Amino acid sequence: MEAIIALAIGILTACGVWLLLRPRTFQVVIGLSLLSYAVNLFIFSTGRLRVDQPPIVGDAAVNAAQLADPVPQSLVLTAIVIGFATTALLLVVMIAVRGTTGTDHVDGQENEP
Amino acid sequence: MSALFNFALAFAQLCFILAMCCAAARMMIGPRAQDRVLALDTLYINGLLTLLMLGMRTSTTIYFDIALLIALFGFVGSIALAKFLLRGEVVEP
Amino acid sequence: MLLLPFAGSLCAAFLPSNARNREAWLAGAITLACTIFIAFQYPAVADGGVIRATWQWAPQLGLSVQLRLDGFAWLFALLISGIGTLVVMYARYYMSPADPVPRFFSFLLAFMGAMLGVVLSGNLVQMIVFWELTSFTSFMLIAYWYHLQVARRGALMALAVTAAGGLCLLAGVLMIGQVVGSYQLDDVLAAGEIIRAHRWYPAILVLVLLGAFTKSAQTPFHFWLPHAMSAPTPVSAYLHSATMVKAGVFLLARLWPVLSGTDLWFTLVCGAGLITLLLGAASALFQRDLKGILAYSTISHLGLITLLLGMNSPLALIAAVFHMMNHATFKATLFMAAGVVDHETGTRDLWRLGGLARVMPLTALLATVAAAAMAGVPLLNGFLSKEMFFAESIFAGQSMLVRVLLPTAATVAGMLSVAYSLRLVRQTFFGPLSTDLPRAPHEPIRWMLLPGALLVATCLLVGILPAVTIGPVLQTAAISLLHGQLPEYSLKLWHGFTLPLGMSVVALIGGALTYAWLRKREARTATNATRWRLLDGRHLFNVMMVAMIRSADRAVRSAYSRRLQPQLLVILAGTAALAYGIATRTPIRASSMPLTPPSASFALLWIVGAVCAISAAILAKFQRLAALILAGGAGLVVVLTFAWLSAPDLALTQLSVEVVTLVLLLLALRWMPRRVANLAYPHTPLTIRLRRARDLLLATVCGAGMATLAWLIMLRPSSSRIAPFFLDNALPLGGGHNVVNVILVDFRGFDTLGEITVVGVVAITVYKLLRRFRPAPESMTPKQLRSVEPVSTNTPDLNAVLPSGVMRVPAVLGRLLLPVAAVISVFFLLRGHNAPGGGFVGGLVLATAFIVQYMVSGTLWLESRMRIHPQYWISGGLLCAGGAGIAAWFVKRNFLTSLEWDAHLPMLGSVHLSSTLVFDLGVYLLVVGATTLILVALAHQSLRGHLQEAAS
Amino acid sequence: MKRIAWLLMIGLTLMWLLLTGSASPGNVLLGAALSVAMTLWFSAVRPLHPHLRRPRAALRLFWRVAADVLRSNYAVARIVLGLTAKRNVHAGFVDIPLAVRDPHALATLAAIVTSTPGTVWANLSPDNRVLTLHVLDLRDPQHMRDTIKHRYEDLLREIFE
Amino acid sequence: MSADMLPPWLLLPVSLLLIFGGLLTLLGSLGLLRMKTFYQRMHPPSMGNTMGAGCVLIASMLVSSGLAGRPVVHEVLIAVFIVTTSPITAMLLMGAAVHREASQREKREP
Amino acid sequence: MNWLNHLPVLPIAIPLLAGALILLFQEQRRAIRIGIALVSTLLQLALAFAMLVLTTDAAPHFWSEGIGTYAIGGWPAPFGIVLVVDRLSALMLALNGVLALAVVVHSIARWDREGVYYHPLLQFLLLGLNGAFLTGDLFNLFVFFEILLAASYALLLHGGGAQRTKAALHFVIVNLVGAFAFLIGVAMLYSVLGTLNMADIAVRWGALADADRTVAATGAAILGVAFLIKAGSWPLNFWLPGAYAAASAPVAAAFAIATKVGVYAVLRLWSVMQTPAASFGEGWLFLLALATMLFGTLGILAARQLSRLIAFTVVLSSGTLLAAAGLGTPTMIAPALFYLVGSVMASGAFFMLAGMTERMRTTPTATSDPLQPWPTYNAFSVGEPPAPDAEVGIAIPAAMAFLGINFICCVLLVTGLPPLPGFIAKMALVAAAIDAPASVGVSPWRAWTLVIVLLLGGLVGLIALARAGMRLFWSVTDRNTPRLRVVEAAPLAFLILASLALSAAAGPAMAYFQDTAADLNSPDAYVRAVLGTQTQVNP
Repeated sequence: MEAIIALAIGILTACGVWLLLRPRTFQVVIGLSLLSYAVNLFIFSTGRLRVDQPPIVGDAAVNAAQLADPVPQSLVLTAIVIGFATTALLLVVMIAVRGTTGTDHVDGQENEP
Repeated sequence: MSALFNFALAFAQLCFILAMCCAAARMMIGPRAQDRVLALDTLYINGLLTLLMLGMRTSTTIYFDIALLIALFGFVGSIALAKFLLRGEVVEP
Repeated sequence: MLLLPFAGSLCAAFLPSNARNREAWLAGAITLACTIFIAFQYPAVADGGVIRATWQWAPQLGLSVQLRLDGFAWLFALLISGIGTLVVMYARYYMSPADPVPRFFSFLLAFMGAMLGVVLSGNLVQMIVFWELTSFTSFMLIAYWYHLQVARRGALMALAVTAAGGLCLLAGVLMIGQVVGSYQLDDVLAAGEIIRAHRWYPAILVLVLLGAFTKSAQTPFHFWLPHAMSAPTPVSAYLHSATMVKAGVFLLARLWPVLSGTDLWFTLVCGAGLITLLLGAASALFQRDLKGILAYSTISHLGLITLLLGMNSPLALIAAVFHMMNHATFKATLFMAAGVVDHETGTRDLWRLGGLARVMPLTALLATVAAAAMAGVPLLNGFLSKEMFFAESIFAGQSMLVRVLLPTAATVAGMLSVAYSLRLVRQTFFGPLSTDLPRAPHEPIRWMLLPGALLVATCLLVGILPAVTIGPVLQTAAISLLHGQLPEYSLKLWHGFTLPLGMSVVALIGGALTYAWLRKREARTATNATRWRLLDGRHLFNVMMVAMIRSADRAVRSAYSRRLQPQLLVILAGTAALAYGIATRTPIRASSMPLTPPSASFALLWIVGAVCAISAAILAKFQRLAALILAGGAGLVVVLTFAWLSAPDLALTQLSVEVVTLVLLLLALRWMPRRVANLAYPHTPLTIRLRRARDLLLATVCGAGMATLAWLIMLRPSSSRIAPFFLDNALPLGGGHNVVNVILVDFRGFDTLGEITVVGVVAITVYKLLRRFRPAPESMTPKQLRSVEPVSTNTPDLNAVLPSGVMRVPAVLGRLLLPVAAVISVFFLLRGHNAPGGGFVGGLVLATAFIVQYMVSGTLWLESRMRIHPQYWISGGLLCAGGAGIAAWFVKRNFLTSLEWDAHLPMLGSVHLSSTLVFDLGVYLLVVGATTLILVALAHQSLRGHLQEAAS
Repeated sequence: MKRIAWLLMIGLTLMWLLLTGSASPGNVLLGAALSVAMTLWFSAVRPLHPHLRRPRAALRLFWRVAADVLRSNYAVARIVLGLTAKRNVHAGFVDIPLAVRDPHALATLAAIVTSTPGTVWANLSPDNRVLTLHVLDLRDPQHMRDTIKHRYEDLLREIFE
Repeated sequence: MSADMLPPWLLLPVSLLLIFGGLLTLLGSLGLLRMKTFYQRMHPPSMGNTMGAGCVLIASMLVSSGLAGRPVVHEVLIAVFIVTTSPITAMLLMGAAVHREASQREKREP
Repeated sequence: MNWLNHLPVLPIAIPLLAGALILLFQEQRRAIRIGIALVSTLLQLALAFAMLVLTTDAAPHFWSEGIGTYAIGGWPAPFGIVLVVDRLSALMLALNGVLALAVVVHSIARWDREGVYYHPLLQFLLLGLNGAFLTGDLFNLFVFFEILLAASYALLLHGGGAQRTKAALHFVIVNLVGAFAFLIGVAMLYSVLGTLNMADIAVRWGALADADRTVAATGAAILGVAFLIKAGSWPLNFWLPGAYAAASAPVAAAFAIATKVGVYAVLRLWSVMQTPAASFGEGWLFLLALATMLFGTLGILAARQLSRLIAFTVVLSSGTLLAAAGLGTPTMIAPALFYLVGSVMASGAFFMLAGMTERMRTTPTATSDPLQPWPTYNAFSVGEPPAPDAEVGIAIPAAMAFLGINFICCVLLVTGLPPLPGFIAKMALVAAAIDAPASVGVSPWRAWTLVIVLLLGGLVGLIALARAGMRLFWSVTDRNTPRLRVVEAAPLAFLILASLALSAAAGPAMAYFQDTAADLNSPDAYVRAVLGTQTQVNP
């Protein structure tokens, strides 16, 4: 499991970074969302992996050591929400730039070779 | 008997995941946008079923809610895409 | 007393600009007051006494404001304020009514105040404060006529040079402070040996000298002074006779006991002084401009003073001080006279002037006398100091070379000064009366001459009876400088036939001859002048300026890019490199920890994920929609992963976010330009391929790095310290089974509060931005709408119960969804505390239902029947959540403490209410509002497009 | 004066009970209150309500559809597995004239058609008279028309109109 | 308690349902992958949507009822939702497909 | 109830509620909106100064050792989120308050009518800043960073126009990447330290095994990158000049402190990690800082447009602060703080001034054209803000003189010439740097380079600004004296006077800063105050 998750994080990061370095705004947006997946998984992974032990305590006292670490989960939740918000903002700025400058290049003008 | 049950769980899960693989493949090769949309829809349904598998394995009902949400909103993305293909914009005046 | 001028300058600044008299009276009164005040301090300082007044400023930094008035300072203060008074009086008549006088007088006063501050400050740092102030105010004064480009240039030059010097001085002084341990002048003066012995001494000396030389225009920093001549004449008269340029030599004299007495000092100071002396004198000889001559003569005289200071002998010091005063008096007079000439004739060109003595005899008289003093004619003060100078130059040097060099140089300088004084007077006032003058010259009104007259009177007095007039004063100054041990010296007109006398005689005659010889080749002086001009640094300075700016520009352009990609590249690469560098410093041993058994299905799942991600990355350029769909697939895989690894809340949230984001991206995609496969480059050029390779490399590196980090982290046992607390106390203390949710709304509810604030802010930002959005024309109506199928580009009728066309049947089902989704969202909201869910998910569910309505039945139709006021939802949500936090105050609990009420209702059993529920309700409301606001604001854009089309 | 959508309210309350999985009076009350509130709130955007004439007919329809779903699943599975290699499968569109008008009836029909593999709702003419289906394995169009008309449409009209 | 200690008479049908549903769904997606034209591809996934999902839901219902000791039928909701929402997707997709085929055709021979 | 107990949370609660309240009112009801904004800002200022007093051991029985803590939700320190007010926080809060008041008042003149939702967004910006300064929890710091970022995106876009939009795009993207770096760093720290509370981090940092320490150090370094991006350190600051130059005057003024949040975070982290070598000190921070200073200096020299020039001065000041921190000597911190206060007020005032001088051009800068109202107004019932009218309000006399004098003051402040605090700060910095090799044993060449760059920066800045000033005021080309209203002129004067007061009160101020530096240098008191407080866990 750990290896799979690590690989997954790696792949997502790589794709995200690659897209982040592209010149088109839309590519950058997609890249950022991929990157945010990667980062969320990364944070999540710092709580170590647990299968089938969601941090939901029953009325009976549970052995806390068995349940998954809830802290990274709450952090990831916040991160997801904030990521969502900023992605929305970025999108809108993107189309605003596109509207005002007429191009979808990240610099607002085509400065390709 | 429980062995059979566990096998059935694992088997079904594998099936669903394989189905997801097919859908993903279709999604990748296309060739046209509507194929991809259809594949995404299928992917969602298969994901739903996978979740139900998880739920049965852990015999908790918490995954039910996620499945419910997929059932309720998995299609929203699809229809948004479809409408985009159809009309060129998602929300018309 | 020090504050007086500043206060004056302030109130002068705000007087109306036409009130010349009031200004003048104000300024005159202030300066006069200062003069008299200072004058009356004399008894206190007469015999080496020192007046001190200290206020603590920042003792930790060794900063304290101390006014320290000893003899030398007194002398200078008197000079400054006295000549200040005269200059003010003079300026009153010099300035033309057109000029905005307030600025002039206010800065003049400010400058005077700063100057006084310099001479009076008993703390070196404080002295620097005033020092820089003089630079700044003089800048404003020189650039007074800022419409002249010359004035601006000169001012900037002066400012640059002197400020640079000031900074050097600052560094030097701070070093002194480090060495001595205090900035107090007294302590520093006491610590001369320490400093001279310290290994920093050369550095200190050089820095201080740089400061002084720049200020008092020593070669090679002299070039700013002549260009400062574009200032109004009173300013030049003030700055270049008594004050500004004297500040440097004042400093040298001040620190003379501390720094002098070494060979280094001798070489540097004497060298600079000597060169300046000769150079200034020589180039003064070839000036055409009246003020030019004066400027260069000032330079040369300053060089003379510096030279005197450089000879490590007390007598020289005294001579220097003496000459400072003399120079001040006669140079001020000369400037004023020049000003008068300029004022009356309208030109300062020596070749056009001439014979003015007939029309303005008084001016001529004054100027002549002053010039004579400058030339060192007997019976005038210049003579005395020059005699002393000659005498010193003989006795100063140790080495043979110096013994010969100095006197000859002195004599030559004397000759030259005589020559240019002659030239000045002769060509201005005598000879045939020039005819082609811009204005008909005539004697100015008396008041304009009075200051000059007074000064000339002083010259004569001092020159004739030095012992009675200047003697005691000089003595006081010398005492305060030398701490009592006074070398015997005599101020007498006649010392008998001594070598100095001979030298002066030689100088006088030689000077006359030089001038006569020069007259013959007057014609060719122009060429000579050009030769001299090479030494004038203005050209140099400008070149330097331009070069500096150019290079800065180039450097910035190379070290900086306005484009985004390089920035991101730098950031990512830098981060990666940094992490690598630190992570590999000590090898991280993989600790053995029982790993979770891998599962085939999970691996397959992530194969799906990888496929989606990679193909999204590939397709994102030309097939946006495909990339979008694939990213959605990857998102779904992430959702499943969360669910699989027992994080149901994450799965829920990620899922709902997925859906909303997808719709968002689609809404935005409609405004992006269509991209077709790149036509510009049939085959991608090498540069681009290289860039792609580079990016690919970086991407791989980052991915590998992240993977390794995650792997390493997951290999070591969890060391969480706070997790057990949460797991144990969620139910007993937090009152919820779902630990994550309890953390979110209770343990770390503050994070959630902030997070929803972010969402709200973003939402109103989106709205704010889209209000001003203007879409690109070609994407106004998508091509599908222009194509075959008849669709409602015109506004649909709002009374139809169902939309027509394709959306007819979907509308039926879609609308059924809204109430259902609403109930479900409330369900998620309410049960969140005990099972996955919560306000955020609930809110997203409702918002999604709303957007579905927009999709199936169109904007206008929907909004004609139902109004959502998202910004009220947002604000209400914030207030609700914040209120839930504040409510705790009223029961004396901390912010966001959760409160519970158990109410027993008849036949309903107990109802459990908690403030965390209210908090979550706030989250819910805000999320609904924010998401709807974002989506709908985007959706409205197309509506806007239609409206604009309809308008056009 | 628009009628109150009792059906919807009841349905929502039922859903609530299913979700929460408890039938305590408080819960029932809460669910009912929610359903009423939501129904009223959104009544403006749902101008028309279905009204079931014959619930029993609906039940009959349900069983019928279930059976068809089973059958068509089997058929499609064969096709996918290529067991029908001997006979070449040709998919195609088929137009079906419709008599039913009620939108909800149409919606139900759409659900039925979609949920039976092998037939997809392709298009409905603007005047809802002609329904176009896409059929995976189109042996004879007429048979398909009859199926739709007699197996479903009659029942639907019975139920909704 | 966990699911595999339910009585065998419950586990057997559950297992069978699971296997059957899994196979059906897989078939459906395979069909999605193998079919030639888009219109043909539209059909197979609905197998997963209907029978596959149905079987799994019934199974899950049985299991959770067995666990709870009383009939738990909330999985019905999922079924209802699927049935309600899938037509919308299908219709719009078909519409889009038809429309785009048409536009592409007219682009090909104007 | 005893409001004093809740003192630390008020600077966060007040702007939150104020912002939310303002949202409730229509755009047309400016009076109420402005009123709420002003009241909230004044309250924040007052609170900040109250804390400033309290942190000087004024009430030891109340805040022991002058450090106040506040457990949010009543959860004890390592578990819940704790707000901590120590000297540094209080100082930053007060600075923020002063600047904020000036900005709010200044923008009443015209800027708040350039677009909707100006005041609430400003309040949210303040919320983010205050929170970032107050919180004692690493992840909570991230949240507040995001708040202030989100608000600053909005404010940067305020006024519209292609320039701003383009700048905003870069701003957003770069800061998103920064946010990711932040998250990764926090996660790594948590993975080995198992805690998020800064004091707890300080405690557990020492007790780390080597391998864990390496992971943590890496995390800290990545975190540092995030902070440096915010602080505008070269080469991570390409976005900064564009964004700051494009922003409207009051917004840019408000941004003047936003970069210092990064510096604050660096200082805080450096303090709690307590092993500079592990996280920051190992040279690269100092070198980066030097590079930043040089970059800023060159930029000042090369800039052609005043606002851009000022943006580069912001870069310069950030570089100076980082260099002071990066030299790794406690003696540099106090002067650095002094410099921070001075430079923030200076650049704030300067941006406002630039905004006002913009209007001296005969062709005023095109802000934004009114659009025809479109349905979203009535759909969301958001009123169209009244068009900005340039001529209302009382104009101040002698506008040019006023502008000129203030320009001079700003120049003196920025370039560190006497008598304004810039000089004192610079002098103190240079003195400390000269002293450093002897006393703390920093390698001399570092200290001396710092000295040289410091002085050079001042000189170059002076020359460049003098040229700019000439071009601005003395170019006799067509130029119309702008009508300045009191509301927009007063804040400028207020800031200038405040800085004058600072330099007049250099003694006590410096004493306070030295205490602050001492606190930072030994976080024991901090840790004790945070982890020692056993606030009752509510049953």
